[in-house]
Parts: sequence; structure tokens; C-alpha cells
Amino acid sequence: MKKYYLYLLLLPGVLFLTIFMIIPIFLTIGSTVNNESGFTIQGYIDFFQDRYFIGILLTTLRVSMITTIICILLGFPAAYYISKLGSRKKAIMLLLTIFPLLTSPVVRSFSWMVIIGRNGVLNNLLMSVGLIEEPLDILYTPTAIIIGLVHLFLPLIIVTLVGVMENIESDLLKAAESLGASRLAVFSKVVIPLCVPGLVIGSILVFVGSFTAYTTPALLGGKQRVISTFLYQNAITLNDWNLASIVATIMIVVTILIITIMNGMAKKLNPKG
Amino acid sequence: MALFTLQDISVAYNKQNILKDFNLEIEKGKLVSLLGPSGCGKTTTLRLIAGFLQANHGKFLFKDKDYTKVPVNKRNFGFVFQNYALFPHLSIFDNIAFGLRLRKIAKSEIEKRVMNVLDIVNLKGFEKRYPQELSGGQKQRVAIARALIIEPDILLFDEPLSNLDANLRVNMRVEIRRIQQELGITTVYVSHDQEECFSISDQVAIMNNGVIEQLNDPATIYKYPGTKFVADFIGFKNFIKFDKRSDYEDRIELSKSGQVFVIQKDSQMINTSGKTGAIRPDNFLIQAKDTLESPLENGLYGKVKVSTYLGRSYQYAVETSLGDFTVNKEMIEPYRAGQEVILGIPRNQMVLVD
Amino acid sequence: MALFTLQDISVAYNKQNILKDFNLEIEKGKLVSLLGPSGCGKTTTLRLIAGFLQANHGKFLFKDKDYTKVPVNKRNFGFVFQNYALFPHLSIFDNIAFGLRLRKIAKSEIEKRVMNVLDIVNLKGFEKRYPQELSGGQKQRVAIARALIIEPDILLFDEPLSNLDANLRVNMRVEIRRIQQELGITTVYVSHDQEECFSISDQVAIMNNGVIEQLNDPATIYKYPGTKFVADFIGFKNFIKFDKRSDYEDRIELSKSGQVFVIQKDSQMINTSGKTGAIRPDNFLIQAKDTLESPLENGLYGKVKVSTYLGRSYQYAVETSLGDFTVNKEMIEPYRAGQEVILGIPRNQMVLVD
Amino acid sequence: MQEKNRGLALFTFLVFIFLLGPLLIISITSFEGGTILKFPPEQFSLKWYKNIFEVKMFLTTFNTSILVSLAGNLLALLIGVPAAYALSRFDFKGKSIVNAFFVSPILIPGIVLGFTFLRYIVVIYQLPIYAGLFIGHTIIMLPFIIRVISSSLSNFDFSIEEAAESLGASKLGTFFTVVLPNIKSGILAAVMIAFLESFNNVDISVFMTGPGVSTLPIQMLTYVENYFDPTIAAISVLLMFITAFFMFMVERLMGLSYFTKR
Amino acid sequence: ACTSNENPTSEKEKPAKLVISTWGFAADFFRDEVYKPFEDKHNVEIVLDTGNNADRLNKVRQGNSDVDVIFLSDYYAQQGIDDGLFETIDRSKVANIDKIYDMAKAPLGENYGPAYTVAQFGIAYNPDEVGKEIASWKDLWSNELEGKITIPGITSTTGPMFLDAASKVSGSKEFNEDKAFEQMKMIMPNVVKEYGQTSEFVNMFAQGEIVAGPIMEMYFADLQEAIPNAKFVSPEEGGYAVMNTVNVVKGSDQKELSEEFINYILSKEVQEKSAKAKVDSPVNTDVQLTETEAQGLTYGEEVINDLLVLDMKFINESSKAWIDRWNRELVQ
Ligand SMILES: Nc1ncnc2c1ncn2[C@@H]1O[C@H](COP(=O)(O)OP(=O)(O)OP(=O)(O)O)[C@@H](O)[C@H]1O
Ligand SMILES: Nc1ncnc2c1ncn2[C@@H]1O[C@H](COP(=O)(O)OP(=O)(O)OP(=O)(O)O)[C@@H](O)[C@H]1O
Ligand SMILES: [Mg+2]
Ligand SMILES: [Mg+2]
Repeated sequence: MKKYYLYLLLLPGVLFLTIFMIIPIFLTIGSTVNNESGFTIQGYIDFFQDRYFIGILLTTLRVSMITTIICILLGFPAAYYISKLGSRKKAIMLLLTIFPLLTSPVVRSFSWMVIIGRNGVLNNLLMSVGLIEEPLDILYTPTAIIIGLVHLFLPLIIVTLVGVMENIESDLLKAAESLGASRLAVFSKVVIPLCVPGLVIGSILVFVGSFTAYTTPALLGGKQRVISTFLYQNAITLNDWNLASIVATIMIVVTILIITIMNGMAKKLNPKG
Repeated sequence: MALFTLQDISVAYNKQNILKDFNLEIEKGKLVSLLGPSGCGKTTTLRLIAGFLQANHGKFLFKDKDYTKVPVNKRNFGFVFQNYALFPHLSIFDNIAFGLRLRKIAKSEIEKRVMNVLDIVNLKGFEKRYPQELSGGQKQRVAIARALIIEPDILLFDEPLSNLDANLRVNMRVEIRRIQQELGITTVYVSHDQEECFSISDQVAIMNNGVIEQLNDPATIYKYPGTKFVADFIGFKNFIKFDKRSDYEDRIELSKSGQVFVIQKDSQMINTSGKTGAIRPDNFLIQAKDTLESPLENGLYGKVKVSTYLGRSYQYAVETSLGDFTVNKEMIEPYRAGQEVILGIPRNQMVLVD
Repeated sequence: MALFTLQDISVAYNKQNILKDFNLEIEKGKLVSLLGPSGCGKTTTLRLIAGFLQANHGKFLFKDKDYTKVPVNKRNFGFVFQNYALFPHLSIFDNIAFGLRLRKIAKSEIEKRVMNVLDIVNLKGFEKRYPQELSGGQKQRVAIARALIIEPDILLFDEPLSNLDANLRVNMRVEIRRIQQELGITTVYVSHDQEECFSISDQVAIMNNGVIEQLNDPATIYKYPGTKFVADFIGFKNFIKFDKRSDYEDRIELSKSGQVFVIQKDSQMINTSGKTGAIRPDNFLIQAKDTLESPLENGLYGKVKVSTYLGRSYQYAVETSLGDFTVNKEMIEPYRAGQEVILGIPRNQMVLVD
Repeated sequence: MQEKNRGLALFTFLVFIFLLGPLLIISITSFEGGTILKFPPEQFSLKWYKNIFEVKMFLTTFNTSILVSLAGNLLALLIGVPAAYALSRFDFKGKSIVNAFFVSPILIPGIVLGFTFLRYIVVIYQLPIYAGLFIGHTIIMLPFIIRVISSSLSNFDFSIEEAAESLGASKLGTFFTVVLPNIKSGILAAVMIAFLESFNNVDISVFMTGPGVSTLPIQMLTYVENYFDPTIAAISVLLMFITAFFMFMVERLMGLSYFTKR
Repeated sequence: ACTSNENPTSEKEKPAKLVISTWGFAADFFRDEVYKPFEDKHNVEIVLDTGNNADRLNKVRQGNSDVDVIFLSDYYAQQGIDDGLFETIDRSKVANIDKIYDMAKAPLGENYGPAYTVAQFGIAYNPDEVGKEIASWKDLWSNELEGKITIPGITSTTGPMFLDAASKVSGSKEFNEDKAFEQMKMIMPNVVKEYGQTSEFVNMFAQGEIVAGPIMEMYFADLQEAIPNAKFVSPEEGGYAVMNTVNVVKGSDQKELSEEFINYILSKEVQEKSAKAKVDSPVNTDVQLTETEAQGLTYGEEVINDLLVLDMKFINESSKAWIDRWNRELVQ
């Protein structure tokens, strides 16, 4: 009786996703290991023997890694500060954090083009105060991608961490204090360890997000290709769907790997979380 | 001599006074509990002593030194929280050792002391577990151990048992009392459970609305509530506001609407000049109006409005010329609603309050 | 004649039997309450009656018709939930009218009946408000009104008062009883509060682990618990498992370890052949060992282990050759821990259970 | 102590300059009167706002974006509401798997989704590009719909369903008369959040362009490659207004907690 | 395109639909000055698919777009022809072909579309920033231009031309692939970004991201608009001819209208308008321009005849290998 209702309710969604997403994805993955003569992993062998391809993959991973680290370094203190504010101020700060998150990535990347270009706001400012003489070349470099990605994902990590920090019972901090801990000791011995799960979730979001981001590297990256622009180039400009499918599969696998590894890490760091 | 003293303390949140000219002295080695309805300021008082909160004015003296501005982490007072507040990321051992580690005590010494305190709270063998793996009562004991190990000058408990089930609550309170007495630690204990406070404390402070209404040993409070609030709080459900009070050598006569009541005068009764009489539901006498029994002392005609079976006894709501009274009586044949009865008040069962 | 009957009902969740061969008959117009510890299956029974749940086997008869498979919305039973379950998006009026609207009753008629039922539950003037704007007790009354208005054949209450504060709980139970009696609605009432059940019910069913251990009127249950579980549940905290029982004309003699106890034999006691004696803490007599008072009936030497002040009385944990007993006594000068005492058991204060 | 907090406050302030500064700058440059983006602007003018409405592609792609987001939203609701309801209401074996299944479109890289949609929905299934766009957007909205509605259902007291039933309502009747009215605001919030996700989407739409079919973000992307005048800045400002409005509404409906619980 | 119209409620006959695939450049000009009059005259609604050559051609390859007429550079048009994507053109229906330069009449064979514009691929630079004159392709290799130029990506039309230029700079007379790539490696430090569409060049130039680079002359007017001092030079070694062709896509249900449209594009009227608007250089010999009007355009018989023309067949055969080498050896 109950079962019957349940299936009826879930069926449309399951069917829809299966037909339009799951099957295509499995077919895409399948197509990379099939050719006329049957099963083959030649495509992957070629991919991983090619320094150019590996280079793109590694660059993307490196950019994502740096982005994640910067996001944590900037986001953690800011989140801590916000989590300590009174509820009204906190609400305002959170709104201000979420606002960029919901703003079109095209708009956000474009705004950085205006800022870090040779004649952009940043260079004009630095030159007018005499800090530099020649404009800095930031736009169209990996640095530009990193700046754009940090801007894209910093709100995400702040919001995640604020959520986690809010959930730390204030009694825990008081308990630590009453046992003789200074504020610094409270922070390092209680707050940080308790934030580890949130930090890992945030890092996964940022890392995976950076790894798969398209708009930002496409606009800010210059000749630097990352895995998603490489996928796009192969799929659309070069019409090489075999290679594009291999890249797509690799992206899926790497994404799943990242999530699994980091979740495992979180479990280790916080066995009883 | 008092170990510590709160002197004319005032505390306000958002301009609203929570504690007003609050005074409290506690002697070394005693367990004093703060008892009162929700929101009366018990937790606030405790947090003030712990140092989590600063008074707007007033002084906190500890061993005659001014401790008003000493920060929490320099006070060396143990705090046991209602929801345990154990560190979820640390094992039981590390939870308990937390305070010692901050004091840079040698590893072997820490080990010894943790084991010792685990023994005191009956938790040997649990040191490797994590808080999530313990039951409520065990968690509470870890919280106590964690507070005990720093050899605190004062131990503070904020409703430590209210999250536990009834049986455990009774066992734990015996345990807490045992440990407190064994180690002779001065303790402030907050609860709103009257029985809990009475059973555990050397002294009970009944709080209302930011002030202490009465501070006494439990038996005195039970028998001689000093104010109407206290009387009501500890179960004197019936009040009679008399018009006139006349004190004699051995008795006090009270009258209302021409009806005269006589009560015994004893040492406690002299302290108050109150004219409100308070009686517990259990302490009335009751008989049917048309009974052949001997007349009741301080008798009063009334009519049963509602009769409820409580198991142990019947409870009657009785309407009289002096107001409605709640009366409990164990009996086989209960009175029915509508029946006319006579209520009696034994002369030693009514107390006078302000 | 029974209005409805549960016949050999079994209910299982995930292969685990919650109710086992459960039988219950309820007569028209009666209020029967289900009382038992948490998890014993009270809610399950109620939900089964309501039709939210299907029995694995067994039958539910209503007015001698098989109702086992009748869906909820065809049963016309009123259900009052613990958390009120009012529709937050509807006004009080619309909440109450909900059931009538589904029955396509004329608007004017609805209006009349809602007003009438609002009158019964004392909520006239509240019809325009929304549930969020009511206090707990008012919400509970709306919930009752909503269930009443469909003129249900049976009214089902699942711990309707457990979210209310103590005072309100007492008032509301009187209210519920009044309405139930006024309208003569057959009612099943679930609670785990003993006093509440006793005060409100015609009959109380004590449940344990999916079966009814005893079904009787409240006074009988209070006085003569049929099983050890029931005795324990309603406050007989002390048990003595005797080796031997000998029934005589006017008394029963019981012995353990050579010690003989005599209790009164009355009509109820014949029903059981149990050899376990049960005594309430309040019903012991106690005196100091070296007293000059007359010896106690069914006397027993012991030693006070813990003495706790409860306000109303002292509570002693007494160690004897027959085990530890919990004894409550009102007194001025309490016994101290370690003191040797004699316990007495009045011959009409011990009951025998299976 | 105070000092340390002040340092932290300053740090946070700088972080927010970094987050919001670019958006502010781009808003200001949209009022530049010249043809080249400059900051600070040299002349004030609203002409680039006017230009938005003169470039036909902006209007057509805006319409497409709105249409796709709304239609996709509707379909995602039709699929997602029952699923969210089932997931919140019932306990069943494999529930967490089904849950993960419905949220999976978030986990798969957008660009990969876009590519597979192009390859299969458009090329193999032979559906028109419009349909591809519509289906693709429905799929990426689905997780948001399900998540937000589930979270609003998680506060929902299902015993009111039983109350309705015991008063004589059928199962379907119960859903429409007591469940739906009570999760209205959750549904509205879900719609808005999903709408923003879809409306701003690039990864999928970038593969789904064709004659006369393109979405606003893609058009903006193309425009940025072709022109560097303040039109994009002006559009950005308008989009930020939409975002701000939606956020305001969601905050009203669900409270901020929606955003912090991820 | 889908022209079937079974909607009886619409009163006026719904116009036919002509789908044109073209670059995103100068969209407003084309819409108002070119498409609009054609739409009005033929009661047709023109729908655009815009993007760079490669992307648009691929969409046609994938067979899911309903493009009728496609504008492509010769390089890409050749690919389309090789893949059999285009209809043959009935030249009798395109009378204006007779009026254009010979070179433009059938750059890819008689069966396929003409070039509607011929552009010169040369060098543009900002003399204020470069500080010296640029006269030849090899000047782009100068150290002083480090991080200041852009070059066309190998997948864009002019990519192979620049590769050819690199070969020339390396000193080889004939095209030498290895030497060309050697030479390309040396220029990479100067390159900030490859451009896929010329408009990106214009953007970067206007923004000061680059100060010089190889570009088609027809875009020079836009450069000047942003940087009035900008200069365009035909390099000493020679500029290249870029021929933008127009073709009808196979499977079009509007073949006649498409040919009509091609004819229209070649007409003096349109050619003159786009020349005067400095959008495209004219191929129609009837178009007469003054000197100022001709500035920035590739105009005049001699100029046209001097341009280097690459063999598109050869390029197409090699392009896969080049793209590969390019990605492998140059990018990163
Ligand atoms: N942080 C705060 N801000 C504003 N008011 C507060 C704050 N903390 C407590 N109060 C108010 O101070 C009063 C006393 O609070 P306190 O926590 O001391 O009560 P309590 O006696 O411990 O009650 P309970 O038995 O419910 O724990 C209450 O009216 C409460 O609302
Ligand atoms: N949906 C369910 N799935 C599995 N087990 C259940 C479910 N509902 C109840 N149970 C189990 O059935 C047993 C009886 O539950 P029931 O709710 O009837 O108890 P109860 O007597 O009403 O308890 P309480 O006083 O706590 O409300 C419990 O052990 C409970 O864990
Ligand atoms: Mg408190
Ligand atoms: Mg229950």
C-alpha cells in the first residue's frame, strides 16, 4: 500500500533523470572504451602518455589546489568573525556573502577583466600611487584564473564555515575557558578541531568547483587552458568527440576521487564527528 | 567565614535588570543550591560566579580578594553544564585531561590524576571512548570528572540532571552529593526540581525574579516558608488573607469576615508579622457536613466542586466562604462533587507568610 | 455490550512484534485509558484503532461489523494528537469546520455547529485567530473541538496533555473528562502519566511490552496490582520473593529464609496464587532498633544505608536480610546513615502478585 | 583581546571588499558615457542601458533564458515535489541512495553534463536544441527544488496529514488541502533559487546554442568577446537587481538559514 | 528551416524563415542595413546563428541545426566542402558573380559559393606603445614585445597564414613545417593569448592588453576607433588574402531564397554600404570609393592581386597535424 504510493511519487523523477542524464553519461563513458574492434583503453593510454594533456590536467589541479588554500585562508578568519556577530549583523554579513554567490559568474568574471586588465582599475591605481611603473600582466594568466575562482568560491566556504561554527555549542567554549583555556587556546584546541568537517566539506565544494569551472577560465585564462575549456574546445571547436568524452570521463572520475578522498580524510581527522 | 561573597550585585540584559542588589555568602565545603522558577536568574547567578558574565555593579569576593574582574580562565572554578558540553572531538581521557594539559602538567602525572578521578566517578575503563558513545548519565559523570580534576575552588552545577531520566536522576544526585562530601568541595547547584535541591543541599536559596527570597536549610524551608512566593513554590497551594492578627503567649488568633482561626505560636512564627495563612492540600482535615464525628479544629463549611482520583488519594476542589481550596485526602469512600463538607485546619499546620 | 473489540491483534514493525495477540473490548460511553512505559505500544494501539496502521493479523470489530480494512477517512473516529496537529494555514474556525466541509454540509449548519462546539470547549471568540496565536491549552482545546465536531463514534487521545505545563495539565484533564461525560463519547486515552489516567478514566489498561497486563477501574489497580510489573509501575517499589505461601481462612502466611510474614486475606487476594509480596515505600513502619516502643507487626531488622530529605518526608535506603528496601517516612528527627532500625509491614499493606 | 578582534574585523572587511568591490566597480562603470569601459567613469550616461534594449540579441536571449528557466522550473516542480514529499514523508530502504540520485546533477561537472546533453539529447535523441536546453535546465534545477522543498518539509508536522485523514479527507485531498498550503513558501523559495541557478547557467547552455537559440549568459559571453563597451556592465547591474530581489524574497520566505545549511 | 505553417489563427501569412550562420561581428550593421531590407522585400524572417567559424561549421556537421546560408572563411568553407555539407550553387541564379573580382568568383571551385569579401591579413600596432616601426612579419618576434601581442589560434582562419609567415621569417622559401614551428616557439613569450575571433583582438587592443599583432585589415577601422594612432601595415614579405565565402547548406529547404540572398550580398548596393561602414572590403568591381572611404579596407585591383593566397586543400590536409603540434609544442 505504502510502497505503491512511494514508487508512484518517485517514478517520474527517476525516469527523467535516468533517460536524460544517467543513460547519456554511461553511454559517454562507454564510448571511450569501445571502438569498432571492441573494448579498448587506448584512448586513456594516449591521454596519459601525452604531456600536453597531462599538463592541462595538472595545471587545472594546481589551480584548484591553490584556489582552495587561498579560500580557506581568507574564509576561515572571516567566517569566525561573522559567526561571533550578533544575529542582526550576522544576517547582514551573510546576505552580503550570499549575494555574489547568486550573481551570474559571467558578470563576476567580467568585473575582474575590468579590474586586472593592463589598463584596468588595479594597474591604474597602483601606477598612480607610484607602486609600479609598468602595468602588471595579470589578466590572461593562471593568476587571473585563481583570482576569479577565489572570488567565485570564497562566499561558498564562508557560508559553509559560518554554518559549522554557529553549530559549535557556546557552552563548549565556556567549558574550555572554565578549565583554564585562554581565548587563543579555545580557538586552537576547540574551535579549529570542531570545524574540520565543515572545512573539508567547504574544501570539496571549492576544489571540485574550481576543477570543473568553465566561465572563469574561459574569460580570464588567456592562452592557459584548463580541463573544462579543453573539453569545450574538443567538443565544439575541434569536433573531436572521442577525446571530449575521454576528458569528460576523466573529469567525472577525478571529481568522485576528490570527494571520496577528502571525505575519507574528514573521517580520519574526526573519527567521532 | 564565607569562602566567597556576592555583594550588591546587579546584572542587566538589554537594560532589563535580571539580578537586583543580589547578596549571597557561601561557606567553605558547603553545597548551596539555587532553586526557583524558570527565568528567575539562577543561571545568571552561576555564570556570574564563573566569570562568564560581568556584573553591572556590585562585587564578587573570593577568599576576601576582589575577584570581580578576574577572567574566567584564571578563576579555577569548575563548571558542569546541563547539556554536558563535552568536547566531541576528544576521547574521555582527553576531555578530562584538558584542564591539566593547559596547566602544563607532566604526562605521567596527568595519567595518574585522570585515572584517579575516573575512579571517583566510577568510569574506569571508559577513557578510550568518545562522548557520543556514552549514555546520558555517563556523560554527566565525565563532565563532573573534567571539572573535578582541576581541583577547583568552587564547583558550579547548572541543572546537571535535567536531561536525564527519572531513575538516573535520583542515582546521580546521590553520587554528586557523595563526591562533593568526600572531597569537601564548595558547590553551588542550580535546579528547578525541588526534591532534587532538598535532598542534596546543605542550604537552599529560593530565588524569585532576581532576588533570593529565602536562604535556609531544606527542612526549615519546607516547614517555614518565609514568603508567599516560597510557600506557593514548595506546595502550600492554599492561602487565606486574614484581616486581623493578634499574637498571644502560646497562640496567634487570626480573623477574616468575622471567622476566627487559632494557630500555634512557635519560634519561627515570631519572625514574621504576615497575616496570610498558607496550608498544604494534604494538611486539611475534611468531614461530611452531616457527620456524627467530633467537630474539627478551625472548621470551615464548604462544598465539593470537583473530585479527582489521584491513586494515592482523592483531590477535592472545595468552595468555601473564604475562597476555593484544594484538599487531598486518602480515603476509601470519596466525597462526590456537590457534597457539603467541613474543612478543618490543625493549629500546627498553617504557617503565616508576608 | 462492547462498542468495539480488538481481537487477537498482532502488529509488527520490521519483523519486530509490537503488539502480540492483543485483546481489548470497550463499552459504549466509557473512557478507557492505556497506561504504560514508553515504547510499550500505546500509540500503536491507538493508531490501529484509528486505522493509520494495519494489523498483521487479528480483527477489529466496531458495532459487530468487521472494520479491520476500513480506511481512516471512512471510520469517523476523532483523533486528538499530542502536538495538537492543527492546520497552521487555517483559522480556528476553518480548522474546526474542516471535517464538516468534507462532508458537504450546508454553510449555515457548519456555522451553527462550530459555534456550538466552540462553546463546549470554552473558546468562543477565538474563531478568527490562527493556531500560532493560541496558547498550548487553547490549541489542545481546538484539537478536541475539531475531533468532536464530526460527532465521532470513538474519540482517541494520544498523550494530549504532555506538552502542557503542570497546572494546565490538571485543568485540561478535568475539562476533557467533563466534555466526555457530557457528550457520552466512547474514548480511548493514552498517557504515561499515572495520576492523569487514574483521575480521568472509567477503566485503566496497564500495558507492558505489547500486551495488557491488567484492565480494571483505577482504584482496584491502585490497591491490587495484578502483576509485579503493574505493582512496580504504580509505585510498589519493594518486593519480597517468598519461598512459601500458606492460605488460611482469614490470613495468608508467607515465609522466606525461615522468617514468617502474615497478611490479611481479602477477596482480591484469592485471585492470585503469587508468592511475591509488594509494599509501597510509604507503607512501611519504621523504628530505631533500640527503641522502647511496642514491637512492629511483621518486623524485620535493617540498617539505614542512605538517608535523603525529600521535603514532605525522608527517604531511607534500608539494608535487610531480605534485600534492600526503600522506605519513606515523615518525621522530625531523621535516622542517619548507618543507624540500625526495625521495619514493620502492616498486614493490610502488602499485596501478593504473580 | 580587543586588539585581536579589531585585527579580525579589519581582515573580514578586506575580504568583503574583495568580494563586493568588483561588483560595485562594474556597477559604476555601467554609467560611463564613452565607448570603452573606464573606472572611474569620465562622463555620466545611461546610454548603455538604452543599448541593452537596442541589441536585439539581448532581448531574444533574455526571453529564451526566462522561458527556459520558467518552463524548466515548472517541470522540475512537477517531478521534484512528489519526490521531495516521498523522501521526507516515508522511510524506506535505499532512501539515502535515492536521495543521492536526485542530488547527483550537482555533483557531475556542469561542463560534462552540457557535453553529454549535446551529444545525446540533441544529436542522438534528435530533440531540437530548445528541448535540449529545456531538459538540461530542468535537470540542474531538480536538485535545488528537491533540496529546498525537502528542507521545508523537514519542519513539516506530518501528523496534520493524519489529522486531516481522520476527519475524512482522502490521501490526495490531504495533500492539496493541508500539505501544499503549508509548504507554499518553501516551494516559492525553491522556485526562486532554482531559477537563479538556471538563469545564470553557462556550462550547459554553452553547448545548447543554435540558430536564434541562446541564453543571456551565453550571449553576454559572446558579447564580451566581441565588444568591450559598458553594455555588459549595464546588464550586470540589471541582473544584480534581479538577484537581490530574489534573495530578499527567499530570505522573507525561508529565513537566512536556508543559505547557511548546505 | 521550418517554414511549414499550419497555424490557422494567424492572419497575415507568417514569413518564411531563413537561417543564416555568421560571425557575431557588426551585428547591428548587418541587421539594419543588410538583413532588414532583404527581409522586407522577400517577406522572410532572418534568424541568425552566430559564432566563430569552427563552432558554427561543427554545428552544421552535427546535423542538428537548420542553417540555410553559412558565412565561412575559405579555410573552413573548404572543410565543409570536403565533408559534403554544402549544396552546389546554381551560378545562373547569382547574377552578381560576374561583377566581382576573378579571385573571388570561385575560390573553392565552381560548384560552391563565391567570396563576398577579400581581406588582407597583415599587422596592426600601436606606435605609441611599440616605440618603433613595424614593417615585416619578423618584427613581431622582437624581444620588446614580450607579453604584448596576440596571434590567431591555429584553428582560426588566419592561423595557418601566420604559420606560413613564421616559415617565411625562419628564412625558408618554401613552406617548411618544422622550421615554422621552431619559429613559432620563439614568438610564444610575446603572446598573451591566442585569439579565436578577430573581435577578441580588437578588444584586447582597445584595452591595452596587447600593442601589436597580426590581424585582418577589415577590422582596422575598429582599432582606430579605440586608438586613433593605430597603424596597419602590409608586411614586406606580403600580406595574405582571406576570402570569406558564402554557401548554402545541404538540406536547406530554402535553396532558392538562399541563392537570392547570396546574390543580394554581392550586389553593389550591399557591397557599397558595408564598404562605407568599413565593415567589409568590397569585391564588387562597381563599387567606387574615395581615398578616405577606402582607408582601412582592402580595396583596389592591384592590392588584391598582390596578396598571397594559400592552398586551402593543402592546409586542410595538414591542419589536423598542425593543430596537434600547435597544442603540443606551443601552448602551455
Ligand atoms: N543573553 C541574554 N540576553 C537577554 N536576556 C537574557 C539572556 N540570558 C538570560 N536572559 C534573561 O534573563 C532572565 C534570567 O535568565 P536565567 O537564564 O538566569 O534564568 P534561569 O533561572 O536559569 O531559568 P531556567 O530555569 O529557565 O534555566 C530571563 O528572563 C532570561 O530571559
Ligand atoms: N514507524 C516505526 N517503525 C519501527 N518501529 C516503530 C515505529 N513506530 C513505533 N515503533 C516501535 O514500536 C514500539 C511501540 O511504539 P509506540 O509508539 O506504540 O510506543 P508508546 O507506548 O506510544 O510509547 P511513548 O510513550 O514513548 O509514546 C516502540 O518500540 C517503537 O520503537
Ligand atoms: Mg538556567
Ligand atoms: Mg506514544
